[in-house]
Amino acid sequence: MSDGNFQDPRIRMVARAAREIAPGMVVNLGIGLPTKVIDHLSGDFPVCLHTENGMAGIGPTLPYEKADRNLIDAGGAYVSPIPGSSYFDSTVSFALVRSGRLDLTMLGAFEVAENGDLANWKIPGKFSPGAGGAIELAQKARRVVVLTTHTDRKGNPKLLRHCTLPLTAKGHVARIFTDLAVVDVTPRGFQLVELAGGITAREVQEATGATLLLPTGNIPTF
Amino acid sequence: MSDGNFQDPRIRMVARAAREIAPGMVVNLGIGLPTKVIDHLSGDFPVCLHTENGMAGIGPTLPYEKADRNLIDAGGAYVSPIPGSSYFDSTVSFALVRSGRLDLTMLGAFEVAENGDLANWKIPGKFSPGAGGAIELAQKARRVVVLTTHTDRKGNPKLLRHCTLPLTAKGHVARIFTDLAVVDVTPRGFQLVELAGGITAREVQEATGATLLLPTGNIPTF
Amino acid sequence: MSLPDKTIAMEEAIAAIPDGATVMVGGFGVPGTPFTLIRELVRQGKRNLTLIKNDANEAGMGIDHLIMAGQVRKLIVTHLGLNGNAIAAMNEGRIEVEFCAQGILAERIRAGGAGLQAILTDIGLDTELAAGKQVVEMDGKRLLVEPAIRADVALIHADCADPSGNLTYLATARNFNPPMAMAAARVLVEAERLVPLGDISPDAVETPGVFVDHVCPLIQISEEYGVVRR
Amino acid sequence: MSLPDKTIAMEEAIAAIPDGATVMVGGFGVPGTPFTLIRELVRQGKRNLTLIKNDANEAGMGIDHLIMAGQVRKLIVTHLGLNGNAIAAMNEGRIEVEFCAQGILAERIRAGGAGLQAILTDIGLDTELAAGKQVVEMDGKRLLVEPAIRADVALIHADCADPSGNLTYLATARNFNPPMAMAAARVLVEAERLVPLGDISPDAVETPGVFVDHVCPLIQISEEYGVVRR
Repeated sequence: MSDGNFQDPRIRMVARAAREIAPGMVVNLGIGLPTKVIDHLSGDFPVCLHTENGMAGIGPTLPYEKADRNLIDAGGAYVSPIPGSSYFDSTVSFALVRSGRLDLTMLGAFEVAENGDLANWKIPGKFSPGAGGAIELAQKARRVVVLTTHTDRKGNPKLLRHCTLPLTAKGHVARIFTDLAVVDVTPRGFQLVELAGGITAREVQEATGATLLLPTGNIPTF
Repeated sequence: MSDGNFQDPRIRMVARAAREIAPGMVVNLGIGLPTKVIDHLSGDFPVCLHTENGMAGIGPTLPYEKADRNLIDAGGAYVSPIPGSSYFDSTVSFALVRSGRLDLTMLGAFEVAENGDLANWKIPGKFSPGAGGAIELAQKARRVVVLTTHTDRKGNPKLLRHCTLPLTAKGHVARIFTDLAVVDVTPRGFQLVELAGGITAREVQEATGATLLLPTGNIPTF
Repeated sequence: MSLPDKTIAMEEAIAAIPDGATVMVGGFGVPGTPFTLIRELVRQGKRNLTLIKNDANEAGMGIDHLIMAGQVRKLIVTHLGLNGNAIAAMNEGRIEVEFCAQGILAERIRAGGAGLQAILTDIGLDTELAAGKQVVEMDGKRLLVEPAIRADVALIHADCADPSGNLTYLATARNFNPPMAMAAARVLVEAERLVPLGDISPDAVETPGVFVDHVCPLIQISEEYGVVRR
Repeated sequence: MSLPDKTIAMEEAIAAIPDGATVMVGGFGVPGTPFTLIRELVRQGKRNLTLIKNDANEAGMGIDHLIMAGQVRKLIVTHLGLNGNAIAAMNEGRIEVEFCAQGILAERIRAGGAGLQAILTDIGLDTELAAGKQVVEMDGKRLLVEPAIRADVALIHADCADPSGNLTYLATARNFNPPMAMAAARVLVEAERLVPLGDISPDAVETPGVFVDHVCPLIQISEEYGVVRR
């Protein structure tokens, strides 16, 4: 994206994450930032969006005036059906997740470790509302990617050598999209894959709590 | 039944078994003799008949000319729906059985023991077609009754001290309807409850492979 | 062969629930929550309840009324992040909370309804949700034993019911209702519409009436069922 | 957001099944049996198959063709009493047969489709069906471990399909089809009717298309699907 440098960094990272969705995939977008990925998919993009409260084939989000009181996604947004949508109960919804029919899930994170561990549901003593469906999504989607700011509000890194918070799932994160970079989890640790426009590899390393492996040659930007 | 003595003994026992069904019950009638119980229920009798291939609320059996090719009972008879019938898959059908929603099942038997053991699915070396749904019906219906001739074709007793054939379920039979008698399974063994018209307690005892407890006073006939 | 009429007045249906009962409550967010049955449970002041539900609704809605009235001893849920009252009640020790992974809660309830004793799963291994749970080895793999759950009562919201208890649901209001409608000793349904026996096609039935004990037709749909403007 | 077209020629769908595959086959008696998919499997001569099915159909029908053609190595069924050919093949050691209680076979398949590893049940305890099975103690009770089953392929018969694989079934033709349609690496559906995307209401879908890989519309309904006059 040539004008990437001039966009809001968060919008840019969400737009980049949207390009991770290949045609024909079945995808679950986690509550929060990942849900915004939907705004970057064209109306006829061939994707089956799943929401764990019981729907496959999510269509556009609706304003309150047009909302169907019985039709929400797991985050509470009012959504719409598309031709071929189906509704099902919670057992079927997670059967789909656990049995490997979910090609991709995008989740938020408090912490991601260089071995793919994810913590995104509990901060002991401060925040423990329960994990909802996050544990099954993080453990069983065929591909788990994370969408998060590179550091927390205080500037502390969220990409770490080891997670310090209670885990959501162990070793399943494959890729991380942040406002600074795209980072892969590899057997040797974090691998820098792409840079946000205007950001240097050095800046990403400084904001990361583990060693970043750098690619040989040019680093693509987004 | 005043004219009981003059009826075919098999029809009489089936008619007697039919009176075991109380209004409002959910009932599964096993393949074979038990299925014939349906002929002795009035068209508007309040009962929900279940068949394990996926239906609750069975209506009358249909002749071939009127049959729906997609609607059979577990024995392969073409049946019909009634107002309020429902169809479901095999997991739901046995959920109903195992979770205690089946008030009564009537099953055939090769052997029944005085402790309530039932053998009705396998004669080693001669007949081993698999148990189908019999194990779950015999183990989980709230009340299990057996409908069988008192002796086999060679005149050997089918009501025994111990079963000799592989068990269908252990200790669940509560009552047995035969062409000679109604017999209860009690903690002290077989208890004679009713006699077929024209049959004496002594004749029933002679046809039974275990001691029969006799009631004090008159023995009702059917 | 004919099927029973299970319609009943809501007051009577709820009156049969004893204090201390374990109660499953359908719903995920607003859709599928049996708000009217919950209101009657509040009105009758049943106490010391254990509630099993996906979530704790939001402040001022659904089971929050029961929590705020002090009628709840324990909650078994998957998350309660949208209800600050519930979080406060948990943090202050006024209610006990047990968390369960969402799909595993659904499966444990389904297992209860299906007459199974437990499921074996790898979900939650290596997380603190596995703490204290029985582990079984199968084919060299460690698996968690997740016991079936049954309740004394299930409160179900359906779109449509017939008098024999056959039910249909709408859109994402289905969620936990069908498994819960199989997993309780007494299954109480509030239905937005009651139709004559035979009006629901046997193929269209989502919960067979065999599993249902009581059907309470809703006289009006309160604003709690409406679209939430956040 | 739009959904894929999964329609395919039956010849091509069956051609992808390798010799030695494990194949789930829907149906209970005639209703719900995918006779046409089975016929194509016979025609293509796939060998050494393990079939998972409620029953073995009757002589001259359905999977009996596969058994008689020597294409079946093993059968996992609940009973095969209506097929003398299958009983003879079993007694003569031409096929291996594994029997399972009917509802437990359904649950093991469903567990496979639900991504669970096993169920714990008391069904079959104290019978010879328990022989050789892993036993687990839970709350002082002995329970059998019944492992989940998955297959390489599931052959499904539906009444109606849309191109994305959403399915509906009719009457007792549903039986084992919905759980099997979730439990295989490749799910192949023959459908009596193919309708345009959007023609099946999202509430009426019985098997969501997400679980389905290929849809083969039936060009004709052969006499095998008809009423059997015994």
